[in-house]
Amino acid sequence: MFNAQPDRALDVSGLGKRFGARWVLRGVSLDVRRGEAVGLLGPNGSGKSTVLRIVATLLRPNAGAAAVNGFDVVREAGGVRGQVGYLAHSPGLYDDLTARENLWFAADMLGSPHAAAEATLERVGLAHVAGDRVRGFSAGMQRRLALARLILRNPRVLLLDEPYSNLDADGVALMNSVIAGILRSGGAALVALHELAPARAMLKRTCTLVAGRIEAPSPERASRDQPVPIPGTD
Amino acid sequence: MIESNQTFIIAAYAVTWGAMLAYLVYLLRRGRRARAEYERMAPGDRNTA
Amino acid sequence: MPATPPSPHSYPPRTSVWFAFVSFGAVIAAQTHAILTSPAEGDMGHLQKIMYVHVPAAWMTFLAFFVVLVFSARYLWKRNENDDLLAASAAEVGALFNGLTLMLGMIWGRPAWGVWWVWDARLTSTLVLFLIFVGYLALRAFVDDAEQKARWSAAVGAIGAINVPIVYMSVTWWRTLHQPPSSPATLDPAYTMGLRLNAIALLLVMIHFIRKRYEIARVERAAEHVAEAAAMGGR
Amino acid sequence: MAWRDDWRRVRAIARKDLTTELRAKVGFNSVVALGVTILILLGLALGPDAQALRNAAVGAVWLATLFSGVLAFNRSFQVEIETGALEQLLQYPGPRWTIFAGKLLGNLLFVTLMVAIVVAAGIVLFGVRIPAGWPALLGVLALGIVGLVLLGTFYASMASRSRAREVLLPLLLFPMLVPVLLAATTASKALLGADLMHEAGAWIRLLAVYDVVFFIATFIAFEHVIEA
Repeated sequence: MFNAQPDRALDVSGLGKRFGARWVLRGVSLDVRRGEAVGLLGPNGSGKSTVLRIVATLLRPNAGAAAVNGFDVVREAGGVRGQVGYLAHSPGLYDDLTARENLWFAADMLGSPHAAAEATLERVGLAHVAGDRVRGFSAGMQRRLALARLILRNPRVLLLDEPYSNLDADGVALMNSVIAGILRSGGAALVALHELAPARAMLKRTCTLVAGRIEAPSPERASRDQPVPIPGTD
Repeated sequence: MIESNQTFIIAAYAVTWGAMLAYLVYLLRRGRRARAEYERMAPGDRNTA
Repeated sequence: MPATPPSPHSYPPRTSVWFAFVSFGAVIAAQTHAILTSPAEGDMGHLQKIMYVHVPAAWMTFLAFFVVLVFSARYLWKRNENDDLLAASAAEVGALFNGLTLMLGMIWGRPAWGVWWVWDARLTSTLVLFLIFVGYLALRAFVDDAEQKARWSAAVGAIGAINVPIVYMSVTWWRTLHQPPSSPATLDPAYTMGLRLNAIALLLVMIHFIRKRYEIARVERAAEHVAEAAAMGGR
Repeated sequence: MAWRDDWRRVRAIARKDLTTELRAKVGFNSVVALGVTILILLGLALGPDAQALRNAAVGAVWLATLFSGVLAFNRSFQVEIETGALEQLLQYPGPRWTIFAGKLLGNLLFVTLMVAIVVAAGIVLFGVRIPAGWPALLGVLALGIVGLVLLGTFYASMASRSRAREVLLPLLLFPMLVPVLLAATTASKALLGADLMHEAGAWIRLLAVYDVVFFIATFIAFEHVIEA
């Protein structure tokens, strides 16, 4: 249907979605190239989360189409699910299970060894609370555990919904290092954001979603001009 | 025995016709309301005679 | 880039009124013919005459459910919204005929067996079928998103229909000792003609009802889409 | 190779559900408590004559199982929906029937344990005399539970995500379970008696056919139901 150029990690064209009588997306088009992180700005209810959930094959669009590395989100949903890592607004963890059990469950579902789960627990700095139930975790700690689960998938395309919310300074650095790692290895990221600050370093460019449509994307040249070293990459 | 059967037979046919006519009226009313709603929404663009 | 997705839902053609007259006329003709020609059957007096409305109504119920099954399966396969609307229309009309069948069964049972309700195999199966219809219509009432409503009711409609023969078999076994269900085979030929004519006439009525209800559903859906497109347009 | 991955995912989901249940315990206890309460109410309503109770025992046990089962099925999806974990579950690679199979396995163990307790309570409260051929009774119970859990889990996957879940699940589930209720109760009564009519065998066959038919039908239909 649309020509999936090799460098296009994510290609969205004319996406429409309605809930009952309300159209939330009215023809959204955007693309993200490999090695690039694009910010998706916009007020609450502008449809940012809806775009991410359609690309993550969680929602079926009413109009238009989207593809991740050439896999159509509707017809080749299985293929897309192997490519993307979707960090939702709500952590989606099991409160009665411990951090380790949550990750081991994710590892089993992904078919990766439990050792990999232990390593990611280490990386997100939750090794010391691995045996505690998630019910007692702060929002920031739950966000880190959700990030650990995301890393386990080693996704090619990141779909991040307000990734920096509830994160302290270290958390923001950790999130940025994870994103940078994926970008360096040829992945891509679409990041839905309220305010730009924590992600400024990451984003190649941004586009703004207002009432279900993309406003004129921020001038390419402006955000490219300030080449910002990617902080804290080991 | 015959008289009481008579009433039940009449009752059966009355119920049958009652149900059929009631549903017909319901359809006509709902149809008119739906058409009026559509008319309000998109005046005159109905593509049929 | 299309500002507003085009409304794919054309405005349905209007079902002609003469079909209503034809179908209702056919029922009048079939009923009068059956009543005049049906011989009184022994002590049951003319009770058999209730058969001419009760049995066709039961047949129409099962036929309506079959339509729900076919178009539910088709929707799951093709995802064409009109199949969902037709299945829903058939379900509503089917529920109507089902309720009618039950009431007529009771009106026949009172003089014939002396009680309003008898756990007779066919009557009980029809009652269970009515509950399955109610479940289907309740699901449609409780789900808002049109696409999800269509998908879920298609699944429930198809699985409900698969259960109809099993329900019928289990209830019949459960009531093995009772009078075998009155299908044309067990009646003397004089009735079968009257029965068949009435069944055809009632079929015409059901077709009219389903077509009319389907047309209304499409008008309502078209209005919904126009409203959305207008709201979306935002010009 | 893929089959082993799918089976691992099914086990992982079932283990996760059961661990959550064992940790929380509130779910299982409340469902069993409801089952036994219904049984006691039926005993009070139908009693106290011993013979009447004995005749009603099978029906009472199955009704208690059905009503408390509905509570268990809705709960099995509740946790996932409230925490947003269902969206994560839908993100994992592999076919989506593994989610249904995992829930099925979890619910099967949950309901079997619950039914064991309800049946024990029923035997005591309703003064049921265990016949020699009790293994056949277990067979009927098992087939009935499979049918109940299959359709219960399937309909809960929709009802638990809609507005009036407490009303919708029973409305959808109970009419569909009529064959299970008739087969299970009639076969059990026959086996408790002397099965003079030898009808228990026919009913057991009907239950088996029912389970197979709806095993296939629910797995096929689930793909269409689970997607958002």
